Amino acid sequence: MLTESLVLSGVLFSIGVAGVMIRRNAIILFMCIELMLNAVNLAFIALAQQIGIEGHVFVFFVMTVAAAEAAVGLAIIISIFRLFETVDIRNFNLLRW
Amino acid sequence: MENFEPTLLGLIVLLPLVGFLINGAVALFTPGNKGVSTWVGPGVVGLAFLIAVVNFIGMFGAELTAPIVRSYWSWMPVGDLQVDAALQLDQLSILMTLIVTGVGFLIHVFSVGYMKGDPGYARYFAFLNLFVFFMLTLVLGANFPVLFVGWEGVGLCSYLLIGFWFRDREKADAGKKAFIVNRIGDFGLLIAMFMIFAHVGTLDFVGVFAAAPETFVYGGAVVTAIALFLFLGAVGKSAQIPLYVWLPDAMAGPTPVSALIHAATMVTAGVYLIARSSVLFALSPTAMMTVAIVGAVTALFAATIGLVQTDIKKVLAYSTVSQLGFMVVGVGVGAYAAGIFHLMTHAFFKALLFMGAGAVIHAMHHAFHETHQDWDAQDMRNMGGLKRFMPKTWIFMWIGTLAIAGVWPLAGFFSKDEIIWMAAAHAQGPFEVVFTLVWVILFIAAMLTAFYMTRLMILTFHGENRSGPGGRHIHEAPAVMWVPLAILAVLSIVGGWINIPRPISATPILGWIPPWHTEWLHYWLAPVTATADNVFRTRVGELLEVGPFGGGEAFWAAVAFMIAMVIIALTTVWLGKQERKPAVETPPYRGFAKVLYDKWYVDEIYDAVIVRPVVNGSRALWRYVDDGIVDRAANGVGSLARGLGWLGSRLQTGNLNVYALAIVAGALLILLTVVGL
Amino acid sequence: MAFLDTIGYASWAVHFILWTPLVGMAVVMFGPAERAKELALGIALLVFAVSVPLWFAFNPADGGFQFTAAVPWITDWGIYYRVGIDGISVLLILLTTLIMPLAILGSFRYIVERERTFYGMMLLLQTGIIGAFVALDLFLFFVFWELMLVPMYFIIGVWGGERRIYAAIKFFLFTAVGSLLMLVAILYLFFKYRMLTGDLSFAYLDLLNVPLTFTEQVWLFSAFALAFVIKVPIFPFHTWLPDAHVEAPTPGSVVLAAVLLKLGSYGFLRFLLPYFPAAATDATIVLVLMVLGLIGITYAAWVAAVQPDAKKLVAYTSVAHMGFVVLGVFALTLQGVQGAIIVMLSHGASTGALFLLLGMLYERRHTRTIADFGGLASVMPVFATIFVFTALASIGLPGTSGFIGEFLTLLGAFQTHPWIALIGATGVIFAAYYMLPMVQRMWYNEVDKPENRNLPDLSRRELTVLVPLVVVMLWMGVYPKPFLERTEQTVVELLEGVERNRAPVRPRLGASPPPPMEVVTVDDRAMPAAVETSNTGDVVAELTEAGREGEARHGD
Amino acid sequence: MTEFIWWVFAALAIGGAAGMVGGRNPVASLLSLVLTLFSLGVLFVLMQAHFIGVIQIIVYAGAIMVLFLFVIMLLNLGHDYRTDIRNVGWITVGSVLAGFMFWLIARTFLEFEELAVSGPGVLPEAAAEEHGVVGAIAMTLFDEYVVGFELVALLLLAAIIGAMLLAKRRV
Repeated sequence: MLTESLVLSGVLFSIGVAGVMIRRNAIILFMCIELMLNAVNLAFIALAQQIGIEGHVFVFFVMTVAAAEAAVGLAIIISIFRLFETVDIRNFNLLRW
Repeated sequence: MENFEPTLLGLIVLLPLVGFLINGAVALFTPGNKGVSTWVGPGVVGLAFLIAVVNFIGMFGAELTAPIVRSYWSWMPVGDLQVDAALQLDQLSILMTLIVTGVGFLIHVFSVGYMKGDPGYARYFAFLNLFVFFMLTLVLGANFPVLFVGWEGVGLCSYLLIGFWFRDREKADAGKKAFIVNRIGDFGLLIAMFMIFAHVGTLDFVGVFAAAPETFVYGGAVVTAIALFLFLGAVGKSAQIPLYVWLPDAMAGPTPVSALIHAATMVTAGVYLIARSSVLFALSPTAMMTVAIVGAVTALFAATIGLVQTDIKKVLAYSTVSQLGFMVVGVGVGAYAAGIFHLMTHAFFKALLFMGAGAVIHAMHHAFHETHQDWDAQDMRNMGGLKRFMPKTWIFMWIGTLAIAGVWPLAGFFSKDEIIWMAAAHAQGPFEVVFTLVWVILFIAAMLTAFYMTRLMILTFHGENRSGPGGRHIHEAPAVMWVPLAILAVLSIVGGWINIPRPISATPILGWIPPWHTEWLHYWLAPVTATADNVFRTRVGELLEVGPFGGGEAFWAAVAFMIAMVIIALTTVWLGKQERKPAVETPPYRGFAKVLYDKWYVDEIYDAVIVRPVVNGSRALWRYVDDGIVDRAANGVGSLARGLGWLGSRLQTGNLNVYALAIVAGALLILLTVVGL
Repeated sequence: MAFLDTIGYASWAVHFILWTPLVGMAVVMFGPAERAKELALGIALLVFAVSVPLWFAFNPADGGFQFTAAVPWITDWGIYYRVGIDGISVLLILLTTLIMPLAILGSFRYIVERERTFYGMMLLLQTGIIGAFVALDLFLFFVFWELMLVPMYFIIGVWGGERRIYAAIKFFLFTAVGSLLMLVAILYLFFKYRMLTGDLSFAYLDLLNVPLTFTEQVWLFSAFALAFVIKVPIFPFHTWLPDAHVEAPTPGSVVLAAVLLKLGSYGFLRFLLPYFPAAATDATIVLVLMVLGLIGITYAAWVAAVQPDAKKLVAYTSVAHMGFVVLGVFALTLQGVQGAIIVMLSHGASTGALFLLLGMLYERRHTRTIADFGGLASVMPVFATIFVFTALASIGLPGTSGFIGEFLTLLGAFQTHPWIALIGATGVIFAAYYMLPMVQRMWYNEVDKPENRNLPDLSRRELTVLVPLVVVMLWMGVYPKPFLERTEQTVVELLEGVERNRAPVRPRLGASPPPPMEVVTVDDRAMPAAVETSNTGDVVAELTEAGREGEARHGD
Repeated sequence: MTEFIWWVFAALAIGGAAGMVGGRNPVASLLSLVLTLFSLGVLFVLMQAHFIGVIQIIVYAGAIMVLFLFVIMLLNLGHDYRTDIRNVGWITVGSVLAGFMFWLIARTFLEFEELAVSGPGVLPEAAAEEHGVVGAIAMTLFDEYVVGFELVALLLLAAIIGAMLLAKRRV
């Protein structure tokens, strides 16, 4: 099932990539990122079968980082929402030129 | 050579420096303390004079054939260049030292009276002492750089003293002008030094002059260039055309300063330089011709301006320029001894005339001050009939006038006529016509001298007094001022007797001068000028005995004397009859006289042709080149970077989707380069 | 001398002089605020006191480096803390240590806010400058070279005038641009050396032996030269200087003019000539540089003459003076180079003093515009005396230091480039043309502004600042032999080296057993340093061994 | 049987992902993502990663997604039905790039599979036999990666504090 798993991981990753590009809702962008992380996790797990248990450890780390990221990211979204009353990314572009 | 040891040679130079330090300290910290300056100022110069006299007497008996060089410390030792702080004692330098310290001492004494009551009394003596120090460095220096120290130093003192009353903008301007114009000459001297070092490998007088005849080709381009650059230095310092313009303005300084610096000593430094470097000039006939022409033209040109000036000091100033022209011709035609001779006599009678004028101005100034008259104390139109109030000054100044006009047996007769004659005697070789012309020009200039000096005397001392109410307050100068005048008057009479030309001493009436050696100065200076004389003799030939239009030296001297007497007499009669009014009531000059009065508009021409273009050019360079191009280019680079940054910043749209797209595209690019299509 | 031996002066002096200001910076920054100036002055004076014996301990007969030391720093890249002093740097170090306390003392009244930081920056600047003068490792040199920018940037940018930010950024960018290219050139030399020998070294004397083709030399020369000509500065890279000077506070201007600019010309002598002799003697390159120097002399003088701001005027005169340095250096004659060094020192003293004087005037009148003054000589005679003297020294009056420098540079230049020296000598005329009108308009004429009527004359503190500089100017003018003596041997060897290596590719490296590349001139007095130096080779070998072993372990 | 289950959940995962990207309502998107994550958890279990699979479901599909849900609810975004999907142009470009990326990834993975690499480490099955399902990871985690583990703990702590600070209403 290795090949299939890897290809599946690629599919999920690409969907995530596409999502980041075509959605404007900050929370959904976030979800797309989570999806990409999971796609990578899948690849780790699949390869771990052949290469070793370290793959699992890495997934563990990825998950923790993802959790931390989600917490901080969502907090940021909340404060942004407080400021702009929306989570549409078109509205917060203070950092442009 | 006898065993002659110079006595306290360094002290001659050092004493005025000490005087400067003491007076300077007084001026800065206790400006009111005049007692110290009164004694220290003239005292140090007097002491230096005494030491110089001792040395002179020693040398007199010793018959030196080579200069005595005393090296004090190694000044600029850099590889081949070994310049010592060294002094050189020889016949020329001791003579100059005597003039500088002797005349200088008298002028210092005179200044005690003249500057009494000036708040800058101590400062004045500090500068004056400093000047003497630098002047002695100039004449005693044993190499070109040490000479240059003195050279620029006297320029500095001249600057400081011309601008002594610096609150007056005109006076400060005059000082500045003197310094800058002098620096043009200094530039020439610098280049000459560089060339000498490049070709001879040393800058010591002894070394250079010994090596010069072998090193340089006679009449070659190199030695001509060196001589001409040296001459540029001399032109600047000795106020020759085209750099004479600073000297008349320099009269803004206190009158004793004019006497000391701008008549007796500093301005003659150029003549000294040429005499000192006689070998180099002798090797280049072209340079000598140039020197002679410039000197002659200056002599005539300045004399014409002197004819109509109304400011007593201006007349004397142009007279000085004219007389300097005579000296320059003297050294230019190869008659070094004659040039130095005239330098010496001129120092006597011009210092006398200036200080006499100073006494007059002093008196006029006080008189006008008493009556609160807002009249020019230096304008001769406001004087007249002063012989009644100032009889001593009147007599002394007449002596000076007769001396400068070349009346036998006064000093000027011998020295000036020797120069005139020498121009004729050198009228041979490749530039015969030129020297003949020079001789004629000098003759005319000498006649003009007799006229304008007589005019000065008539306007100042004779006729009715035109000082208005101030006339009643004019008094004779105090003793401290007239005694130096008296001494100088004696010197102006007998000073010429040391060097009576042989043909004249052989002439019946003119030859009657009791105790003095014939052509003594020639013999005295012979060791210094020997090399140059040799060059001339071998390359061109012996001096002529007969002038271009026939007649020998004695003949032409007699002619000149007659003419001078006639001119003086005629002028006295003619001007004595004229009606005159004070300056305020006199109409301005018209026609050619106005051109002369306005000095041929040379200052205006210089202003338009040189000064203004330089200033405007500077301003344009600053505004348009420095700010406009260079700085704008630098800032333009900055703006360019900013512009590029602006362009790049357009990529920062602030839209996360675009960023995501960019990230993906970038990641794809990297992937592509890693794995390929 | 004996006393200096007893205390082992030679072994620690350089390090002490170099690092004490840095330590002092920490002391000042964290010390009491109200004592900051006294502390800083004390430290600067201490450094000066320690540096003075260098004058005596330095051996003029030795043209090489003295007081050397080498301590490993980043050995993986062959970077050492290598320092040493030769005839070119010894006087400049002394100038720096002399100017610093004076500049600090001169800023007591000028600097009123953030004093601790200011004096800390001044001391940091001192370390940077001295570091650049003593560094014998190109990496170390570069570090110090850049280190100087930081405090200077802040000194101008924080305590400067109205347009201080503009001036500070301009100063920083100009200098940084030049030095970046220099860094590239340094790395090129480094890698070329590694390629040829397999060794890693930034040592000055090692990289000196890198053989270079003519083309390489020209490129590297240009890269180094750009850094130096901007610093010097030479037309047309000079426009940062007037702005920086006008905006900088007095002490900043003083240090900038007196010492910082000298680093450019020091770079000429230290790097351009010995490293790239073929390029440095190439007729075209020399001509271009000399003409630029010439433009600096004449053009800057003209532009200076019409400046309404006295400080800007003096800033432009700096450009003119440094033009003489360029002329002297690239004349490649002993007189020229010696003269250039004297001009550097003289300019340090005279222009430093002028900036101090203008700063003192600014403290009194809060203006620098020449037209705002007038007739001050009658109000402040002592001030006027010193000002006029300094101005005259600056324009090269004989008997002052300026003359010796200008005379020797022009004399030296005349030997090789008579026409250029001829035009350069017109600088003496233009010098009078820019300086005297300023002197006149400020000090002479009538006192026509009521504000100027009651200005106090120099205080005792101000006199203390100025008198040493006046003494130096006079000393160098009247008896410059001790100065010339100390630099002569080094300059002679430098010029001999240039002459010897004019042929583009130097065959020294590889072809024959290399000459002792580590510091050759081990002075007996520099005992501890000497031990270290002589062992440097072994140390390097050991370190490389150790490194390899380490790598091997990693491989397992 | 295992293979069949794998395919079913693989399909569910893709479907969930697509639903998330395409869904208009954030809540619907979120629930689709939960579906994907749950499916992945199952897949993990199928691939001998029992421990990770369980964590995936508990932590990811459970805790993290609930956090997302909370936020969506908190911000009251559920009712906003205006689409936030970009126009056709963006969809085309995005899809093409994503597809291209997929192609590159898949190709790389396929090549990788051909290499049939095997590492030096302990395989999950063997480890699980020796130490049990949890112990297999624990042995590695607390032995070789203990520093990283501790750092991650710190990271989490920092994230918690950071999140609190950020989300806190400014007083």
